[in-house]
Amino acid sequence: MAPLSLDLQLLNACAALLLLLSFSMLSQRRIVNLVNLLALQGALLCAATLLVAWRTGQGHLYLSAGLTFALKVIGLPLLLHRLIRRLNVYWDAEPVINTSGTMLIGLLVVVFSFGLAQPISALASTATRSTLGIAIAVILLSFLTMIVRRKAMSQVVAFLSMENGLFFGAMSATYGMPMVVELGVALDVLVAMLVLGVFFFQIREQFDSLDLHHLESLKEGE
Amino acid sequence: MEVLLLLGSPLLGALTLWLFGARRWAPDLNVVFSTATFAAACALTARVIATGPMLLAREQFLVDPFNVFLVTLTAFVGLTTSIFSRPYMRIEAEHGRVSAGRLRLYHSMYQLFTATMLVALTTNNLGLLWVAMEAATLSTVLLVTLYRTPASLEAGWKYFILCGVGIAQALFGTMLLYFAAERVLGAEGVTALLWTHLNAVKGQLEPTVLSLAFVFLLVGYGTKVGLAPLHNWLPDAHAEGPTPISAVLSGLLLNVAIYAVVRCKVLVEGSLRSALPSQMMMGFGLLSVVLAAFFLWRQRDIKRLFAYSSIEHMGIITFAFGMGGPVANFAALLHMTVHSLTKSAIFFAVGHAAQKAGSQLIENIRGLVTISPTIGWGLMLGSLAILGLPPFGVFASEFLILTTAMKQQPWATPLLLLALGVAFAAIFGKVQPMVFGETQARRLPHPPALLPVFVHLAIVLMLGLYVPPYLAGWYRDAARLIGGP
Amino acid sequence: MTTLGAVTQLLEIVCAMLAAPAFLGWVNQCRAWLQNRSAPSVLQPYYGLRKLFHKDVILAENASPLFRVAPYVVFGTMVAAAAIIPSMGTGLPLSMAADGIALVGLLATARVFLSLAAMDVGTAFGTLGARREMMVGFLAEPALLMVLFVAAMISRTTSLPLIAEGLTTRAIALYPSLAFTAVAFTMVLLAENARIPVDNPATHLELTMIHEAMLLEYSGRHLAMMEWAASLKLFNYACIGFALFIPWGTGTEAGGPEGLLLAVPVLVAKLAAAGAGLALVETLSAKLRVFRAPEFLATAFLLAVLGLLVHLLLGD
Amino acid sequence: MSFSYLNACLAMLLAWGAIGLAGMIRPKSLEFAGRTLFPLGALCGIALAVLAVISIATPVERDVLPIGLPGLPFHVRRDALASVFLALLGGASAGISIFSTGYFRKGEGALPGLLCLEYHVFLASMGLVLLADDAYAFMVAWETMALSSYFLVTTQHRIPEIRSAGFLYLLIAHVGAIAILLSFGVMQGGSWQFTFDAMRAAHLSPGWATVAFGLALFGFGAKAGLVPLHVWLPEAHPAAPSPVSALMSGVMLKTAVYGVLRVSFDLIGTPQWSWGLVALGLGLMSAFYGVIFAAVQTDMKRLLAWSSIENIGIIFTGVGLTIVFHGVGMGALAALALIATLYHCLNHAFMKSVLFLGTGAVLHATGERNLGRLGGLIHRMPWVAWLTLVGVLAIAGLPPLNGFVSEWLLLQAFLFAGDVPQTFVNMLLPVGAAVVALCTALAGYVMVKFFGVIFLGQPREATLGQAHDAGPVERLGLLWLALGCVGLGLFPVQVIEMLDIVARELLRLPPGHWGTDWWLLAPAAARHASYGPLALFGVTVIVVVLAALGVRAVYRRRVHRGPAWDCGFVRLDARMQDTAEGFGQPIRHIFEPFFEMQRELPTPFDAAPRYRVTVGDRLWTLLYLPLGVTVRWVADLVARLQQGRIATYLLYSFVTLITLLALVL
Repeated sequence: MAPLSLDLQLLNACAALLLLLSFSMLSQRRIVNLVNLLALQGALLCAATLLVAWRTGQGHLYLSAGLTFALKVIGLPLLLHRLIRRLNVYWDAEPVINTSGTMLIGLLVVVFSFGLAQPISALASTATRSTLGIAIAVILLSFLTMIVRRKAMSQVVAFLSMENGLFFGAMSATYGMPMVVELGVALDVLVAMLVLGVFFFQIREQFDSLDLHHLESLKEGE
Repeated sequence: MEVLLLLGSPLLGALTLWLFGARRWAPDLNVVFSTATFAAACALTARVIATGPMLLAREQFLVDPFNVFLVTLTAFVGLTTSIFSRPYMRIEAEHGRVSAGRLRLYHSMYQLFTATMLVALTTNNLGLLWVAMEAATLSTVLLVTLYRTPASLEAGWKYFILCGVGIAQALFGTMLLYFAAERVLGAEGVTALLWTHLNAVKGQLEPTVLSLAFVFLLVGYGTKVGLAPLHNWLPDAHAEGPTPISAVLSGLLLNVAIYAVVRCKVLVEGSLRSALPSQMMMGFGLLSVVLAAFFLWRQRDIKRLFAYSSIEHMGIITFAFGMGGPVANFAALLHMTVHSLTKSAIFFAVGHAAQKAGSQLIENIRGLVTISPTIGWGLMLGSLAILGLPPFGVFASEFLILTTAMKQQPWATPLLLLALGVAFAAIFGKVQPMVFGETQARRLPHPPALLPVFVHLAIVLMLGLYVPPYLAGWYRDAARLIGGP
Repeated sequence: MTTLGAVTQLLEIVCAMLAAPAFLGWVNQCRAWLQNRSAPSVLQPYYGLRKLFHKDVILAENASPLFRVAPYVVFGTMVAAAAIIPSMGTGLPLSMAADGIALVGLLATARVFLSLAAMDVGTAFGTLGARREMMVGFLAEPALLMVLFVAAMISRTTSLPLIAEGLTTRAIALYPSLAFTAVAFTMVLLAENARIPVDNPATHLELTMIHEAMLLEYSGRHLAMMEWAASLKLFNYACIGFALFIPWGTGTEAGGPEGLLLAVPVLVAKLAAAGAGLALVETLSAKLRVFRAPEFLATAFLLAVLGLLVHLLLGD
Repeated sequence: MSFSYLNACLAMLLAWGAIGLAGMIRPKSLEFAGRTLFPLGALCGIALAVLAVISIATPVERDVLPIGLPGLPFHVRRDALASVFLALLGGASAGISIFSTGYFRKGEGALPGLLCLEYHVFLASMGLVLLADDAYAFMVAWETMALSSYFLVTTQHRIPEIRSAGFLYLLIAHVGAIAILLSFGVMQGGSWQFTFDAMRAAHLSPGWATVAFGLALFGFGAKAGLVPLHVWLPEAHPAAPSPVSALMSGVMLKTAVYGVLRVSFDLIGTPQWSWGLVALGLGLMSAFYGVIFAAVQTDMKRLLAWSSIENIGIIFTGVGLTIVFHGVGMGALAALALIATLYHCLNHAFMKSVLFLGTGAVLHATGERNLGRLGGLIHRMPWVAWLTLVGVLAIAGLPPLNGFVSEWLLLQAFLFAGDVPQTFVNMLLPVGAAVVALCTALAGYVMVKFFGVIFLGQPREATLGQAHDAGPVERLGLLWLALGCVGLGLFPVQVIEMLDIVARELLRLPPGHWGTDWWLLAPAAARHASYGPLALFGVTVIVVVLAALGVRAVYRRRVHRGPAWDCGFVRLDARMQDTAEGFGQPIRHIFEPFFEMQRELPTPFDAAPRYRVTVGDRLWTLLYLPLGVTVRWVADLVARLQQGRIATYLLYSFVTLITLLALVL
């Protein structure tokens, strides 16, 4: 088969890097690094969006790329960094499952999500369809990250990377959602972050730590 | 026009109350805005009765039999709740549990929450639906943590994270839907997320994609419906927030979520032509009913108790929608209506009871009927209604659901029988000593204003014995719309 | 109803009332002979009744009207019972009004009133007697009923005269079921009439007595009525036995007046034999502990049911 | 609206409802609610009874009410079966309402107005149960009946026992109701086809028909207190105020019988004879179990409650017999059994009401319900005593009262069952007859204990001296019911000719002839069996009167009063009489395996010797406790799912997602 055009190669590279980042997030325990990784992810997402925009020449994608940049590369990471400094939570505790185990599970998840993406991308008309599997993988991996993390902060970072994965998926499957939706989603993400900010301080002033094991008192079973 | 008013009034209210929410007359303002909203809803209803379903604002908004009564219901319960919360929150403030600043937050968020729910109900755009659902979550998170107690913070956190993750799945599902739709409705995706258009072409949508999409949507919105095993946030959130919020969460938000699920189910079923979605919903429904019934057994906190009962009823509704068919759908819609009315009424009564006893623990609440007959009887009748005893409306829907289940899914009936029996024993066994029996507490000097409770119960009672023809008509049309085997 | 029927009816009632004490006397006489005692005259019971009638009545302070009514009710029911048992003739108009089941009901009524009266005064003995009487009763009654059922099934009717007629008119056949029930009936008869082995009419030893304990508070004419009723009960039971098992010789509608005349000596003969037999049984058997009485009666009940099953199995 | 008996009956029910609501106008006023409204209710009852009796012979009437669900308005229908039970409802409730007029006092739990509301709603809902002609109307009425009676039971809700009794009652009632609902679900004709007509039209496969019958038997059995679903009954009936107990035992239990008859003969239409055996077996079990437990009770209302279980057992025996005969196509016998059943329903309604009201009067006079502290009340309250005696003799099944008639009919039905095709059934039935006979005899025992210990003997407590007889109104109520017992006993032919119409209608049979004469009852033919209570009673009375007069005429000896003979033991006192426990001792001794007894026996050297024995229900520990334990166990297990760790919750949704995805792939 003919070699892929340059932009597509770049796009796939981005996708691959995204996946890599998710894995590193899965293993990373230093929260500051987590945030940086998130920012990087955002940047990659932005780049991918730009590529697609340039390739397909859809105006609104530029806009969404801009949004992504403003929000996920600049806005949120800065916010998070400030939070980290204010609340000085730098390290996450030992994850629930040890890193190698998590990695193994992550691998299985990736396989699964590729399999999942197969029928869909078979139908997709977009040039970027092959990356859909990666998008799903990113989503599920960040899901996994949320499960294994013990600090509120790192859970949030994982949550945001899940959002990234969603965006990437949307982009690669359908060149993004309708504008109104994109805007709405972006707004929601922003608000979510603000709410989170409030949250952290509330939690902090209650438990003077962001450790999740404080948040396990409401339960049924002993 | 009506829709504009309908959505505008709460948004405006949110804004105004954000500015003046701390004033002494803020609660009354809250009531005023809710009244306006309700009036708009009534006007809308009247219009629909007159002219039938309609599409507005370049098809972005849709009012059809399926959502019109839900809109009215939402506006109505929103109104009664605001009326109830007026004295309630005042007393809370007097007890020093909430500061003025938080009251401001409370009032404006309350209006915002109403707005988001109304948007979610009326929008024709599945993407917008998602946005509204997420917004509803965000606007209530801070309400759940209003008291800033450790428990409430924990509840809020779980609510935020679990629902956030869930809703993210829903977004992906929506995306897949869009993906499938785009291939049919053309690349220029203006109409591709409009439900009406999708419904028109649902036959041609790609089955495999839709089935995947449905899984994501079901898990996503199902988390907000509180289907087991995705329900874990629900009891915490409902129990720890201020009671008016518990009332609207249980009474309204769950309805909206299930509304979203059903909207999606219609499309998916149309494209799949297989029983898969129905079976999934029935499975989730049964699981929720049974698990909730057993969870009920061990509750010590009264609001948690009724939160679990909400899970149980959501399970019943989901199961009914899963069964499908004219009778089951009809029953499910009726059940949505009566459940939200009854459950909010119960929470009103519970709120006063707990406020009086100064505790939410069941063993601290005793002999209500002696302390204050209105609270006592309100709680007793409400619980009996929610337990499905006639002549209350809940019985009507459960009657239809059970008989239909016996005909269509007999295998499920033993489980339902078991669950309903256990739930009855659990709830009634806990409510009876709270209402009846001896108590040390002396009689309330002034009877609390529980008008909303009895208004709700009266309506539920009426629905058990007489359903207004146009309401029945909507139910029927909606049932036909939802379809099923 | 025919005049003959009316005549038979009256004749029977009168005879029963008059003959009952004599029968009791005869049983006692036989017993005395068997136990080598100098026997009282057959007429002894009559002397007893006469004496009692001539005595004043002493009522306990807290005896209620029920206590005073009871003797007459018991007596009345016994007479009514006698009126529907075909002792001499089967053409009894009254027997239309009450079949075998009703007869059992009548006897139960008598028992209930007797026990209530015994509880009325509220002495230890009275209640004790009442309790034991009811204990005996609740096992004896169904047993008797079952006995009747077998006979009823054989001749497809529950009316005693018709049963008797049925048996007489058919060719004589052996009914194994009847054998079972005959034994059961005898046991019931012993128990119901306060005879050894269940009760001992001759003693007032509180550990054992049942019937006498109930009568302790009675005196004068009330006691007389009770005693008389008791003898009537024995007589009735005997006649039930005859009707069910050896009805031959009783006058039927077909038989006409002469048959009725013939029936009298036959009945006397039967009674004599039965009395002797009864005395023999009583002499040979030992008194049971009261707690054993239920087992004794349960056996009777079982036998009766067994008879029923045997009948169903073998048919007639 | 043109007159029809149906509308008239509905009007009566409506009137009951209105009376109830009127009570809430002045809820605190006893004068208004108690003394004014209850007599009105009684009038409605009488009117209803009269209407029902007249309408029995009239053709079936239907109507549709403007309320209900959209596709399913309330259908109502009056046929002979409904009429008979309406007559029962009206007749019995009339007496009870009259009694209640004088009964309810100030400061007894709930407000008089509230009581009035609940009471009349209870009556009305029972009426609606009998008239309902679609599943929804039936269920609404059915559950309303349960609910209102629950509130009546918990009138004195301050007493924990009463609360738990009420809870148990409503729980079992509700579960039963769901079962009934499901059985309707099986019988329904299709979507929205919930009318009884649709069910009659629908054809069920034998398997489904059996399921429907099983569910119905479970549901109605739970309401009727059929063993082993009886546990609520001995708790709830004593807990309620006596008129309510009377209503529940006398009338409410019969609605369950009505339900079973309606479902098995009318809706399903073709009962299979094997079902009959089940009903028969359960019936006999209940009868026996009930009567032996009644014999050992020490609380007078509890005793009556257990005796209700016995009578329900006998009634269900009749039902089972009917089904068997009908199933094997022995029409005449089926009719006989059915009539015996219905007759016993009527009888029990009247006699049990008399007894419960009697205990109510005693309770008010003495404030005591423990048999061990009563006695000798016949002197203090002769009216109550003698009227209760009627009920006692009736329920003990003694001629010439009504209890005997139904027993007689039932035994006749058993007796002529000789030629059922199925041999082993053939062998089984006589044993059934034996059990019935035993139970009736035991009932006699129980009733002697009941009456003797309460009314006869010496008062066991000094306080009983102040006991006063019931007021005139209460006497009137008792009298009404007692007369009912006598009437039903003396005029069986007339009653049976009415019941025969039901049998004809329900079993689709040609009319049978039941009496050769207006006074002589002869079910099959006079040659087989006949019973003329009037004549029998007449003769007995004549003999008694003659004997009494004769004796008095001949021997005019005086009557002295003297102390009871003390056998030389001077200190003879009331405590030496048999207690209730003592009187029950033989039964405990004989049927020991059935009871769960804790005995507390003194040693010979006890300073203060103390004898106590408590009798427990074995089925409770064998069935219900394990059930509760299991549920709690499962609940604990389920609770483990919710450990409070958010990671776990996320894991749940993750796993759910993955599983479902894998499922659809």
